Amino acid sequence: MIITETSKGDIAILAPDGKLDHDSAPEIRQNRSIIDPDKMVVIDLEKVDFIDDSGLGAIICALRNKRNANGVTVLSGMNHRLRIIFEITNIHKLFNIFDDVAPTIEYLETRQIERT
Amino acid sequence: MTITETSQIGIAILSLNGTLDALSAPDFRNNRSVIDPEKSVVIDMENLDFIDSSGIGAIVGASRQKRQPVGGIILSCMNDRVRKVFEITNAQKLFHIFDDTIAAVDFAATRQSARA
Amino acid sequence: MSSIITLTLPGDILFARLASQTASSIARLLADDQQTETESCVFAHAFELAVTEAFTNSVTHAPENATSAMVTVTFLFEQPHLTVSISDANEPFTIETPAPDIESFPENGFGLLIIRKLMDRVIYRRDGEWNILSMSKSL
Amino acid sequence: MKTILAFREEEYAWVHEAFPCIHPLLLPLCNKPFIEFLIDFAIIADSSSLRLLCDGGFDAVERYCENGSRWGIDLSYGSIHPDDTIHAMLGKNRKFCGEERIMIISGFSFIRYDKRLNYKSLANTMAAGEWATCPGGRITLSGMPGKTPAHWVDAPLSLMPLDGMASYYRASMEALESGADRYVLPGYGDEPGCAFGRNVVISKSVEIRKPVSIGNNVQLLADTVIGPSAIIGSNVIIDRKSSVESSIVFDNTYIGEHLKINGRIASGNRLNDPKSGASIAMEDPHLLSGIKKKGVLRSFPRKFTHAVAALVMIAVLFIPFVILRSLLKLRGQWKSARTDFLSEATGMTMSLGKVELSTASSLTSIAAALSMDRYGWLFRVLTGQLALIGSKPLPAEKNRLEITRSALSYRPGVFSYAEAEEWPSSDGDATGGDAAIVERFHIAHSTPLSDISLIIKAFVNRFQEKSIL
Amino acid sequence: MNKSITITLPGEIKFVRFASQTAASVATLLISENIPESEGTQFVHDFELAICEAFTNSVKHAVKRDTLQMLTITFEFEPRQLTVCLRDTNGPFTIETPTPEITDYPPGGYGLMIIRKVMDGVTCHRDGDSNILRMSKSL
Repeated sequence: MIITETSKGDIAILAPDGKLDHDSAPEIRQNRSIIDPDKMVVIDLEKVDFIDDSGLGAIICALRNKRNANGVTVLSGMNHRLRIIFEITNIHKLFNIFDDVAPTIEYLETRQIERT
Repeated sequence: MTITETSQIGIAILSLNGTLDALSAPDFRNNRSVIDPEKSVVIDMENLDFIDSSGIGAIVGASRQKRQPVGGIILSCMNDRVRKVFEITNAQKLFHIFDDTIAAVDFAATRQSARA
Repeated sequence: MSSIITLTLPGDILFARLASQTASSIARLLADDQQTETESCVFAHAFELAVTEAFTNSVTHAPENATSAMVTVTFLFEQPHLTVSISDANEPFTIETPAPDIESFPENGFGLLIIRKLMDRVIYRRDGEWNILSMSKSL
Repeated sequence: MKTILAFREEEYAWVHEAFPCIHPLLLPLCNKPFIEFLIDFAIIADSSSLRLLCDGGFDAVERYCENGSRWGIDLSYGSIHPDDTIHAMLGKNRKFCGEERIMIISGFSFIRYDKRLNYKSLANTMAAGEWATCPGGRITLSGMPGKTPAHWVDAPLSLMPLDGMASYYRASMEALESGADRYVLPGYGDEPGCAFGRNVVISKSVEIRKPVSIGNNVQLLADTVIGPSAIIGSNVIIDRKSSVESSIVFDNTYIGEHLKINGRIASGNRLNDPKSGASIAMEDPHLLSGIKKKGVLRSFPRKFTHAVAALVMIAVLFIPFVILRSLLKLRGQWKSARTDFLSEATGMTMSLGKVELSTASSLTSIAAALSMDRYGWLFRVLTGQLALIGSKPLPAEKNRLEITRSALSYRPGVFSYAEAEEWPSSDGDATGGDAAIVERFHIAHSTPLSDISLIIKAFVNRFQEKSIL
Repeated sequence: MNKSITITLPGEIKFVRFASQTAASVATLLISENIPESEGTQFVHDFELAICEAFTNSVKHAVKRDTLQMLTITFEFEPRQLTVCLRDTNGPFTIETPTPEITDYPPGGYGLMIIRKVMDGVTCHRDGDSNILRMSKSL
């Protein structure tokens, strides 16, 4: 699995491509922007075609690393398959989920202005 | 495996897509143009990514039913992987092999008119 | 017409992908003719994920020095049900574990929850010193 | 511009009898496979993509050339019929040719070119048609020529057919004598006319007379005379007082003592006379020499010294063996399986405990460094089934049984001469591979005393090699 | 790590693709980074082709019986070598079949020739009433 990382302002956008399972989960957990408690992160799941228990764990650990709720990790571009898994496990309640990266960035930018 | 059939200047062109093995060989053998001993057929193998001895057997068997054995079946756009299996079995000696389907059709047409 | 396919693998996470790929291709192969493309995709994905979770659980819960412990994955197809059972020699376990409480940001434990939701029937039984987790779904 | 290289199997059928285990297109000319000369010429004549056409299979050629990335060109393969005309070939490769000018080199022949001359402008501007021909070979240009250059520069070009041993010999000598200034030849040499490969060991009192080309892993022993006009392949040993002059020695060949090779082609165990085409096969598949009869291997003094040395090793290594073995057994890292090996008596096998030290850990590397995995075999030296140092024991497989019948000097040992020599250990078995050459040489030459020093060297080499793990 | 994987499946031509693809994904497990890419893909392609031929032969030569024949494929891992064995319950056969002349192209004759070409070592022996075809290749 390859993660392409871009950034917009100081918001980091991670786009994993492939399967997010036991082998690839560590790549998410050890990613700098995921570990940094103050970094605003968007995880674009558009190109993820498979996620399992350890993949979900890696994403939740991203949220756990953030100092407080507004170090928000936001998910976008989820395909139908992933959406079912998130709903089954109720994880969708923890995240702001958008269907595309652009609206996610706008949402974060508005949050940033509020916070400062 | 899926077979899409087109025809140009009276020559049938079968494009094979997928794998040609013992499982998919019957679809090829029962194709109308393959069975018709008068019909010259060009087999476009550009999208054929796997062949085994049953696949080669099917093509060789088909060419043997043609009235004009060597010219009856002409092969085009063979990739390296398929070519190697032909070479292992020496079956490439039985066919005219082109790297361009149009060239193969032109060759078949000239052979056909020469014979008619 | 019923067919049985068994796959015996070393209990090593390296083979998780192989187990789940096998499950997905068997599901797609057996279901092929009776379903539309999307239905057979969903059917195959359900088995791919269920087997990944079950296999990963077997591996992670294996005792430390059991380097050569094997895990067996058996597929039984009796029209229209496909049943996959994973058996390993670990300690007994139960599948009635409560769904992880989401507020505590759990980082694992979703496996059995996902299996129970994706599969129509999930049965756990103990046979001698073997755990057998059978999961089935119909077309 | 693009190039097509077209061959027909019957053009090089003679190579199969003369040099059985080499693909004709990979026949070494001087110190390079034949096909590379054609590829070099195509590149010099400004081609960046090449297509190889043949009516037979490519397998070994394709494994060697792959996609041409080694020469920075794009190389592809195709098949033709023996009776295809140039026009038919172009038709079958229309996608490859496109609208470009195409140079077609057909036939199994040697191209005489000079890399310093400008074939590029000539190739692009000459009118379509034949550029050079010889019986059985042709270079043709097709497609529209480019604009003619201001001044016309001529670059002589000719073809020589390779239709038998004699023409092959002449072509190789021509490539050697004109050397690196005309052709693109590998190997480095301090002076023109001398090309050496890697790991070439030249003993004192060896005389080298230019022009000479020597491959990799070659040993020239005392008082040998090499050249003039000598082409030596790789993995070759030329034994004492032998001379090789205007001759070609193929890879994996061992030239024995006191042999005069003049105007010959030596490969494996065959000595060919290119002029008359006669060929003599030596008795042992690898030896071009009069090897002493096998009796010497079993002579009492040799067996006695080996037994004594084995006893010493058993005593010295006993304590570490007992400790290490029990420790490793506890941790499941000491697995011993009875495996059948070829015994010295031809066609017979013996079963030895082959020890596998599985996972790499500090303990297993110490055990391997002290050759603990071969401790059990030391007792077989006492019973005479194994030598303390000899050939690497060969696992017994069906096709291996004939080998021992033909190879006179297979003497399985706890350590192998190749390990003593630190020879690159390709796990080649007794028939091929360079380790076999070293084993043959030492079995032919070593005395009981030299065996002792080689045993120590083998043990030390294994110690260094394993302990850095 | 010498480990092994076993698959038992019905000897039906319907499973030939599944068997070949499983062989390919098992072979891929051996490809580590330090193996050149072209050699790696060739290694995987060779196993896919070898198992496809072996499986097809076993199905084709099956004695027409009412009960379906079960085939067992076992993969044995060594650091740089993979060995695959196919066990079937057909009549005995030898792998030394003469290479058929291309002109009289018999349908089955080429399978073993291809296997011998793409694999390093091929042996076949009888074990009770079944054949074990053993093919291995190293990297």
